[in-house]
Amino acid sequence: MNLHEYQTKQRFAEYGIPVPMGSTATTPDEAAEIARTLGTVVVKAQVLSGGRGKAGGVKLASTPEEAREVANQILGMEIKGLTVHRVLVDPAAHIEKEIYLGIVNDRSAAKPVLIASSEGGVEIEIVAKENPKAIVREHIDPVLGLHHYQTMNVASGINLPREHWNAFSSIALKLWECYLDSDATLAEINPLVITAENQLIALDGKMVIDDNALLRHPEFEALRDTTAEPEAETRAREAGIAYVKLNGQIGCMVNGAGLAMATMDMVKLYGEADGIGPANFLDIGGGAQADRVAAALRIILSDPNVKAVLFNIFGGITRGDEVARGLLTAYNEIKPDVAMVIRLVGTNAEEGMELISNSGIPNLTGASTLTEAARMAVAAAKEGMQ
Amino acid sequence: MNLHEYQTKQRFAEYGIPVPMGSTATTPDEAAEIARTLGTVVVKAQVLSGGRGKAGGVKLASTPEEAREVANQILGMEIKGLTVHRVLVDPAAHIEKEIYLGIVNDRSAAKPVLIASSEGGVEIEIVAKENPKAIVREHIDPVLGLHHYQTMNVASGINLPREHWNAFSSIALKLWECYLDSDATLAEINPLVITAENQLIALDGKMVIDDNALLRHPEFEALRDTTAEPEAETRAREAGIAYVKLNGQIGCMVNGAGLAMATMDMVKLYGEADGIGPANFLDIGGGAQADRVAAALRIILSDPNVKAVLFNIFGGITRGDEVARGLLTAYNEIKPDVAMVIRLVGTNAEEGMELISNSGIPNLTGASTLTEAARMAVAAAKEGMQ
Amino acid sequence: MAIFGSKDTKVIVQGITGREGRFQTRLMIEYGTRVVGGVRAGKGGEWVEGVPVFDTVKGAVDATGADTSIIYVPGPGAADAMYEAIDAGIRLVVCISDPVPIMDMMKVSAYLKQHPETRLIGPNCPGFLTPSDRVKVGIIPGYVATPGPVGVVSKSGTLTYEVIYALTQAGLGQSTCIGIGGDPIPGTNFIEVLEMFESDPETEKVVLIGEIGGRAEIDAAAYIKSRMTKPVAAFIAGRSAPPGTRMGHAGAIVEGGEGSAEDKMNALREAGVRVADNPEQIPSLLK
Amino acid sequence: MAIFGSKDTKVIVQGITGREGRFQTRLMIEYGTRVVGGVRAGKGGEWVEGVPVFDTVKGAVDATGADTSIIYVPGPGAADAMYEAIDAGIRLVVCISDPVPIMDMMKVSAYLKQHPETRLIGPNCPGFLTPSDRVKVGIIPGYVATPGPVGVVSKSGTLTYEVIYALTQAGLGQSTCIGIGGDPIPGTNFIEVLEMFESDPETEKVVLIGEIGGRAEIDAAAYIKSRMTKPVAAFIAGRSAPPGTRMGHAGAIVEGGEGSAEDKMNALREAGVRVADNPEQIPSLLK
Repeated sequence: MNLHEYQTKQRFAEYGIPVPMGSTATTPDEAAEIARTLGTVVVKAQVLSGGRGKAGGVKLASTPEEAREVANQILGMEIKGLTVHRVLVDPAAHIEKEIYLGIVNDRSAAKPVLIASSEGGVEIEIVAKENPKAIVREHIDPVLGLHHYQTMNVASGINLPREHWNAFSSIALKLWECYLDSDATLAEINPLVITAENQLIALDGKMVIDDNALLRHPEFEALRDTTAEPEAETRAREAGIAYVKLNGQIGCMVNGAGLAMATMDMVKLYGEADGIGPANFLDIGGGAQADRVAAALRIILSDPNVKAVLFNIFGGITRGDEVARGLLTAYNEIKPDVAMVIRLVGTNAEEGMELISNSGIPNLTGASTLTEAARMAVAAAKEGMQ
Repeated sequence: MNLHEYQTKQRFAEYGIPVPMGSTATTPDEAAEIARTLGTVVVKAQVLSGGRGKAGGVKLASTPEEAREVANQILGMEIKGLTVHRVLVDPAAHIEKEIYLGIVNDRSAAKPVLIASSEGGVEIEIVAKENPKAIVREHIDPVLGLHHYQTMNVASGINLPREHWNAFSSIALKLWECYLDSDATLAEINPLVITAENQLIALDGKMVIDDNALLRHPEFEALRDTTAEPEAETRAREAGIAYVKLNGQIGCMVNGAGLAMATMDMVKLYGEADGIGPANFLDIGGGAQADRVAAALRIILSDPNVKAVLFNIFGGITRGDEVARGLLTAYNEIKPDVAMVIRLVGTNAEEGMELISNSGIPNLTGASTLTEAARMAVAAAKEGMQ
Repeated sequence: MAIFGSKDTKVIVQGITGREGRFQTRLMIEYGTRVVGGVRAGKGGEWVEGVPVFDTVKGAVDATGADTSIIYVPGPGAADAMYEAIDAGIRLVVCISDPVPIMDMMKVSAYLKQHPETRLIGPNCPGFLTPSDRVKVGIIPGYVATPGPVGVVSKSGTLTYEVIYALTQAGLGQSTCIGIGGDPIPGTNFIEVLEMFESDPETEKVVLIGEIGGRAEIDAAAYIKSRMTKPVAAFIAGRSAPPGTRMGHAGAIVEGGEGSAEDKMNALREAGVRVADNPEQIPSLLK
Repeated sequence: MAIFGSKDTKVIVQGITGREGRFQTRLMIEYGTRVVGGVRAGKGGEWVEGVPVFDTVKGAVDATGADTSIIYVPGPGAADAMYEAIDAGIRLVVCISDPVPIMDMMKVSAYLKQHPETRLIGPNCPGFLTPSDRVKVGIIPGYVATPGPVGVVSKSGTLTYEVIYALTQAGLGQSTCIGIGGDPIPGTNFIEVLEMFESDPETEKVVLIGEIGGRAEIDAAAYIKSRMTKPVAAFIAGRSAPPGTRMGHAGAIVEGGEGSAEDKMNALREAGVRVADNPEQIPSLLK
């Protein structure tokens, strides 16, 4: 789960990391009101996407009136398909130098790693490619935590002026605490700036929370911004279904994440030549029952791009007859007119296929292999697009 | 540092371990007042020593008047040389069963170990000798801490009735938290009782805090009961000197703990036949300067049993001339009439011995080896005792 | 013994009293696995699916001599279950549980390094199955597999069944099939399994099924190139997944330009692996 | 190289800018030790006693190739200094600091087990000294020692000097003298040093100086009995100490009937060790 910049910085502030003392607005008037006490401000679009600056989502304003005007431009703007509903109005900083400081999990080492770079304000992946020597890394023992000397290794490694070491170390240690307590998989300050007043301050921040750990962090549910994601994803999550909207025409309903990806891949493999691809990733999970299948179908069909639906169910815990029943329930309710291709294998697959064929639904066809099913779905979508 | 029973149980209560809801009294009237609301009470001497029960320091009282009477008997009592200044008045429990639960550091494993026994109310060392099978141990990973399943291993290991497992586990986990946070080297509940009402309650408790960790636990200084130790030990601690009062006649001033013990051993070795032994353990520490030496001498001489003083200084960081100067300062102030034997070796030892011999103090003699010094001190003490 | 277990492997089920634990216990026993006990604190003395329940893993091991454990306890309690199995001296721990917080897994991983006598498979994995011995510790449906010379290792669950099923349909039986799970910090990784297949006399050919995210497949390619003699075929899921988006599995995300399916497929091809565009092609690549 | 270090041992001093660190650095250099750097975060670039100061151990190791470190930082910061040395790949860490909380040492001890390439001596110890190589890493006064065939291992500080001095006076030089410290959780224990003395060609006879508390001397006796061929003489301090009372050192306490001087002396005698009543007898027991 991604946190917005303003949410991240609020959390940083709770851990004592210095951040600009701004606040958020959802209307131009609110933005002007906030700017009144702050002097020159920077108005920043709050969307869960990079490249906000380039897209015109970050602007300076030297008066409250200007802040209103700029907020008016930014609010409602679309950035990488996401509508801006909220801006952060921060006092503008006098930047002397920008550095990067972040913590991320290193899968290979099975440890978190503290990463710093003398080149802040740029994406760390770009620095990693173009100037890898500017990056310093320190692995963190997951049980013992970050040691003070490690922050010193990093401060000296990025040639930070000595006078800032204590402040830098304190920020790094607090960032680790915040990371650990939040079950984060990423916490970064970019840029961490040295101001003209010789202070270190976290000008921008980003946090990603481990979805696997959300069960023990109910506090993050309240921070979830459902306006920042397609409505269908919100509904899917509430129904316990893993769903990601994509841009293709074939809706996919699959059990298992790996098989769901493979099914998308097949759709692309056989449809790419005709400009046809998967409309979504969808994993109905293990042991999915009729009502969950129906919910999943409704979610898939809520996407107007969908011209055909492909069901690929490999029964194990999931039973074929349950899936078929869910499908029929959903069909009778929605009566979709798109073509549907279904492939059931495994536990109770035969019973399931029998239910389907007995249903007499005209636009529902069976397939016996994934290849066949993908090809049939592509052909059907192609037809539907004409 | 040892905590009193009432201090231990207060700390246990802060961690949510159930303890009797009594409080302490320093006068019989206070004890009666406390007993008024508690029904039958048990009045317990608060001294830092085992065997309080046998010594008559723990008594039942069924009325406030009885409590006053019993407290009157106990307050002022001497138990193993320690005067009782305070009693704990606890409601009496209806005991169905007594068990033992403790945590202690296992040096060999370099880990804390959770210890439980179905035989509570007895010293665990005695159980360990007489019925070792009644004891169950679980080592605790010092970094990961105590796991829930370990408490289950212990609960089943001591054949605790299943209905008490949850309560037992919760108490064990809280005891570990308390142990860890306190930098304890021992935390024990003995007995942990199952009451007639089927509750688990920590009837008696003992904690020892790691002296090496006291620097980061200023909260324990306030709990230190200086009435429970010889006044000289209090003064020594304030002066940064390690001092333990013993029962012999020869005061010892030594630098280094090992050498201090060896010096005591020599005094005993050569004096035992005449009933002569060391009056104290005293380590003046490394690099001891004149004022610390003077303070140490005053502390040694405050013990009326001391008939001779033995100085054994092996110079390294500690300089012989500094020790000699401290000694002369203290001498001139106190003018003690006991015999003093001094042995200085190492850094600036010659200068030190010269200062001593030039001082013309009649009852101060030099020695060149530890053996010689111990023999001379024993002879002097023997003379002083006649 | 096959690479992870045999007819004689004695298995206990941690979390046997839960819905999933109970159901899978039955399926494992039906398949032929020697399930000797279950564990659930506070339920010691009960019986589930004809198997005795113990309060602790230690108690179960003492009573049954079990050397293998399978974990079905819910995600937030899974780490504790793993520590318990390690402490009790279990040789092989298979963790089915999902979701397990990544920080928990990093800590468990550090603990495992201190206890090399225990191997962990998972978490969030389907476990393993060896058809010739009729032993499965996990949730791979028994009917998809049949004895034979192909070793299958995968990050996935149902996609693995799909591939095993395709092999079986094509007359290619399996020596051992194992799912290592799609989480970022797996107990057992591709290379470790490939090493075992390389030295396993029952395995002649190997199938590797990977997916986007991380660099485990790249590392596996390097291992295959330098050390493996047996032929390997592979499929990587997620070519059509957009970067920066997690696809179900906690580990399935292309981040910072790393972990794309293309990179992995290229690395495997360079290592001499036959890489399939379609998982149903796998059997033909092994012939 | 003698058992812990030689003329070529490159030493850095953690906490070199403190009073004690600075003073002992001078004494080590005067004795002949090759001190190549010091460490104090924030003071990198300064010089102390002719030695360059670095901000971190890693920085010092990178610049000087140091393989040995001595720690003088105050007790509460000592654990962090030990982790830093271990992480920087230091081969031998000598920790003089006192007092170091016992819980800290248990955690460091667990970390050392994961990093067997690093040996720790101490904490709360005087370090070691090898007279033939004119190398000392620690605070044992150089003048008490002289080259020769006797290995000395001790829990104590000044009592060790006393015994070394007595040996030197008696014409018995030393191969290596080491104080392992009197704390309950020492980095290096008696047995480890005895093993090294047993296989060290420069050592012919061994002196062991123990004290009350713990069972390290009992374990050492078992080792001596079963494995040592070289003669051992010993002294145990604290025969006159009452049970249950701590004598200065954190470890020096007879607890629960364990750790008494008598028990230790008996165990050593049974192992064939000549046990002295008086530390000044030691030289005569070696003749």
